Amino acid sequence: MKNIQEIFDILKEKFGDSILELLTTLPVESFITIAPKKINEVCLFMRDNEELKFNSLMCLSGVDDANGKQVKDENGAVKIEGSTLSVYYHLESTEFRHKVTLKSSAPKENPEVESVALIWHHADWHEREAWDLVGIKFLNHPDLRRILMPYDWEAGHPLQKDYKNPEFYHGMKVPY
Amino acid sequence: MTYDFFSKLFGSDLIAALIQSLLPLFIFILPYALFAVWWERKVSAHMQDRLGPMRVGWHGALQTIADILKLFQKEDIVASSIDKPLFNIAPVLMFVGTYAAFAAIPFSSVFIGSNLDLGVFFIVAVSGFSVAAILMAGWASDNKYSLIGAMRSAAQIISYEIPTILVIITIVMVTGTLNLTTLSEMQTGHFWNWMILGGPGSSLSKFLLIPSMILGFGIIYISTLAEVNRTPFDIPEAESELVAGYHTEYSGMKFAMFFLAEYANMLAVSSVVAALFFGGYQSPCGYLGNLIGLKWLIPIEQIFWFTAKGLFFVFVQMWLRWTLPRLRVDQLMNTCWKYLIPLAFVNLIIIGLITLI
Amino acid sequence: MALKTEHMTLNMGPQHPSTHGVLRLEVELEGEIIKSVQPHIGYLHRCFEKHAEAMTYPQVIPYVDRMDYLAAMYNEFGYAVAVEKLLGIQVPERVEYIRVIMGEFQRIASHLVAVGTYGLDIGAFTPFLFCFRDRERIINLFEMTCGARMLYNYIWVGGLSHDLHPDFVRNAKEFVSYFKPKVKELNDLLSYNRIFIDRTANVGILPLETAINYGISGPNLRGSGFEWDIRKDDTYSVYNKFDFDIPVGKGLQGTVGDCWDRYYIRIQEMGESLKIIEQALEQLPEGDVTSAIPKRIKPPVGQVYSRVENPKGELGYFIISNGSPNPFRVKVKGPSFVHLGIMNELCKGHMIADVIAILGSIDIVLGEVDR
Amino acid sequence: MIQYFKNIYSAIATIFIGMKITFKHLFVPAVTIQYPDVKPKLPDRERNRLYVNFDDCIGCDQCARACPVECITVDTVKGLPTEDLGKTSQGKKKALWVTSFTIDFAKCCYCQLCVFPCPTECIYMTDIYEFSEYERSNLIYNFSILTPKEAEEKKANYARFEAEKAAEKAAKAAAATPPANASKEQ
Repeated sequence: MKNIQEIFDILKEKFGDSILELLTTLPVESFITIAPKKINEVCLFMRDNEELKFNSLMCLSGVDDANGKQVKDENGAVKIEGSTLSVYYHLESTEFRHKVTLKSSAPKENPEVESVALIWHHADWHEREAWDLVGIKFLNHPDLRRILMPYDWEAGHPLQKDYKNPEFYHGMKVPY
Repeated sequence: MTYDFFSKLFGSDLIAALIQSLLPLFIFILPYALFAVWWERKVSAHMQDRLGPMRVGWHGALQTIADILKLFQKEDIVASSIDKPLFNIAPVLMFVGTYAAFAAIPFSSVFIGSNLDLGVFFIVAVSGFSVAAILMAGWASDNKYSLIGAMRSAAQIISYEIPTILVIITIVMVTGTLNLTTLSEMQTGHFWNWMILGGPGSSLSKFLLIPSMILGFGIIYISTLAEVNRTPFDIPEAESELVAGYHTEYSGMKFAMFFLAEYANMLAVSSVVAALFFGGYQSPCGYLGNLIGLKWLIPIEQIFWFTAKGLFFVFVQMWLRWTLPRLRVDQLMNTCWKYLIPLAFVNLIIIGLITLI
Repeated sequence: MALKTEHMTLNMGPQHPSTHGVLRLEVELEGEIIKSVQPHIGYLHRCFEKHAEAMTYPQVIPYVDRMDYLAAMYNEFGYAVAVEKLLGIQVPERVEYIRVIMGEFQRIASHLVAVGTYGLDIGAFTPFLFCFRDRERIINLFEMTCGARMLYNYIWVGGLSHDLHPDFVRNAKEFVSYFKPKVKELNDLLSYNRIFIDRTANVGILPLETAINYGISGPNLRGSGFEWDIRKDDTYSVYNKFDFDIPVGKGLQGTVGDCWDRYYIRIQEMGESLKIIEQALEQLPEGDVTSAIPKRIKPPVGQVYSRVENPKGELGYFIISNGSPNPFRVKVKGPSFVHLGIMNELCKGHMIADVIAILGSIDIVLGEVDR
Repeated sequence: MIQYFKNIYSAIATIFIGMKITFKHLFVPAVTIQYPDVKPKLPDRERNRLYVNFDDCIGCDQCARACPVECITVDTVKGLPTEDLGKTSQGKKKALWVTSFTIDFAKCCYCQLCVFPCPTECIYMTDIYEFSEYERSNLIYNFSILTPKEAEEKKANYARFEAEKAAEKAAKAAAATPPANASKEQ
């Protein structure tokens, strides 16, 4: 059983700059922020390390942070620019019974995060969902397709905060 | 006998033959199918703490007629990519196979469609029609589920014919006849003369035969169950896997034909089993007609007993259906080739030895 | 001369009798043997997560009901636990007890559907209706308590919408004594039936390592022989006050982690749930169930991942709050969604009929898969 | 070889156990009822079609705000001070004309969230569950007792009243302050 500070120290020692920060000021849950291009290495280490053994990924969630500034384009539609898309990883070790939350953010213009689908197969569908709904591109994912929305949905990723419903989909009216 | 009556009445063999051949359909198979469908629904409902159909007629007794009327009105949906001739012939052929089997089944000592000397053999042969029909239906439907169902069904029916025939052979060895009327007549008197209890007489071999006959009955009952595609052997139409198997694409009256054939088939095999092992149309405890001296009552009683036995086995089929899960296709083959056929062979040898005594 | 063969692609669904909803399985077949299974989901997608962002915290609860509609009570339970964690409030003891009672009744109801429909998938119709007959009684209990039969909106953040009906405790006890013999009957009719065992034992074997790697949880994980139950291992509400066992798969009829094990875990869990209900009914404290409901739910900035042991597995809610009355992001980790992902792994090399057996044994609800 | 006969035995034995159970159930009375002829007894907390006791409605819009699917729409217009709008059964004085109060039961999810916030307890769920319709538009129930014409009239009344008040205010303001400022206010 290790707390998040100890886990952070282990990771910091191993990976140095890729481990960005530990945020403990929020109520309830603290998390470690990790560089998006290094997340797969960190996760593989966390799974296989004898002291950590995070063999189970509880949940993987994509979030649109919407932390940029709102810009109105020429049609009057609100766009959020300069914000980030984040992925939250909730890990657990069924052996040591400790849990940890990781976060990895990428700019919205180019949201590329390394995939962990080959480390925990569980992440496969969750990453597809994050791609589908939030629009995070997972590099080296074995099969990154839409999952909940239709395969040919062209109107973007619905869980982004500035998403607009299209008027029509294959000639069918979308808003009922 | 009825044939003679009609040929005298109309003076034409052709008309007599036609009437003779249509009689079982109208006085027996159709009413029976109507009854059986309702009965199955009632049996299943009560086994499951339900009521079943209750609205049309007494306890929903006319429900099947209402259903048939509905099926008549239904649009005959025909997909564009099917093989039309085969698609249309299949339900008819299916029904023909079943219906032809009734020709050789003795409903009573005087009423039998055709008293063939090769009765049992004939029934086994014509019931093979249904394989062709199912294959046709499955292939012509141009539906993957139908095709898989048809392939399964063909394999199943052909495999299960072997134990059926092996058991029939044991009966033939004991009795020396393939004629179902003769077979039934042999088992006259009381129920201890039935084949399941070793057949007529009171020799030592009769008692030795009893266990083998019970085993033989078990085997033939199971394999006929498989031949008519009833649970636990209903994998050709396994609704949870193959939607409806070979009749997925059929609707309206064509579907009704398959449906009718299924129920008629159930009775046909039950009747054969009853005729082989349970004295056919013979009463288990003597005839009322003999007792009060009314000879014409006996055939009517015989029809009653025959129907009762047939329906009892149909009931058991329903009972099994609403109790058991379904086998998988490889397990089905295992059951046949690893269990039923070896046992049937052993049974055949034992009975052969006993008859030598 | 080598024969040229071609694999057949069979689409099971979206309309198919045993896909438990609108699921499409693209099955690649070689004869009857399966080469691969590709699930296609999303036919029932109702944008739950998008909806939740536009609603206040209490308004999300009716939507939460509609995810796993066979275990709606437990979805609310999980949601309430998560938001309470975020708010940092304690709920009265009576509320916790009633939640546990309702949750365990819901577990029995959900397992009854799972077991019954599993029988139906295998081809046994009668156990299905027996299960629904018994489930009906549980639903009547719920209806008596909150007026709805399926989508309850009963467990609220900080409390409950109604107190128990005065007759509830008596009826619940009646149900417990009624239900115990029914489990035995179900076992005799289905679980130990030779055909059923043949169909399910040694089929769809899920090794423990694979199960954990795929994030499998709940009865499916326990079926693989791992004693893991969030009610005990990461306890919430008042579950630590009850004495109950965690059934694990032992491979009684075949290999550990086969379909029969997963099925039988559910049967055993119903018995354990009855134990919990009996204890909770005995210890039920008095109190006011609505006193702790906050007037305005406005959690502080923060996030929480909270999970409960839903009848189907680990139901996790990841809620981010930005301090407004609407959640900033609600992500649901539904057990069904996760479990469906393992279909391909389990089905390879089996036959068509086994796809149905495996799909039934992992017990999914499409409402939760597609959200 | 022993396994072979064990298999046969277990198959036959379990089949007979199952058949025994189903046979017993042939004689168990049915648990189902003949629905339209026999109706189930519903518990007193039954949650079905909503009903609005319109006499008590004060038009506070709380139910519409609580609704998660936005199936309730309440339109109100303020009453004139001279008008008597009546009282609720609890003695609260009404201040608003509810010009329309519609519930779209095609959207309603029967969650009861609208019932709790109501200050006068005038919206509640009944046990009527048979109200299917052939037309979707028939499922939109209007509970307001004002006819459209009356509603228009009330709206017009209030608009006129507002206008008069504004004019009065403007006149007052014009009278009290120097003209230069008055023009600015307008």
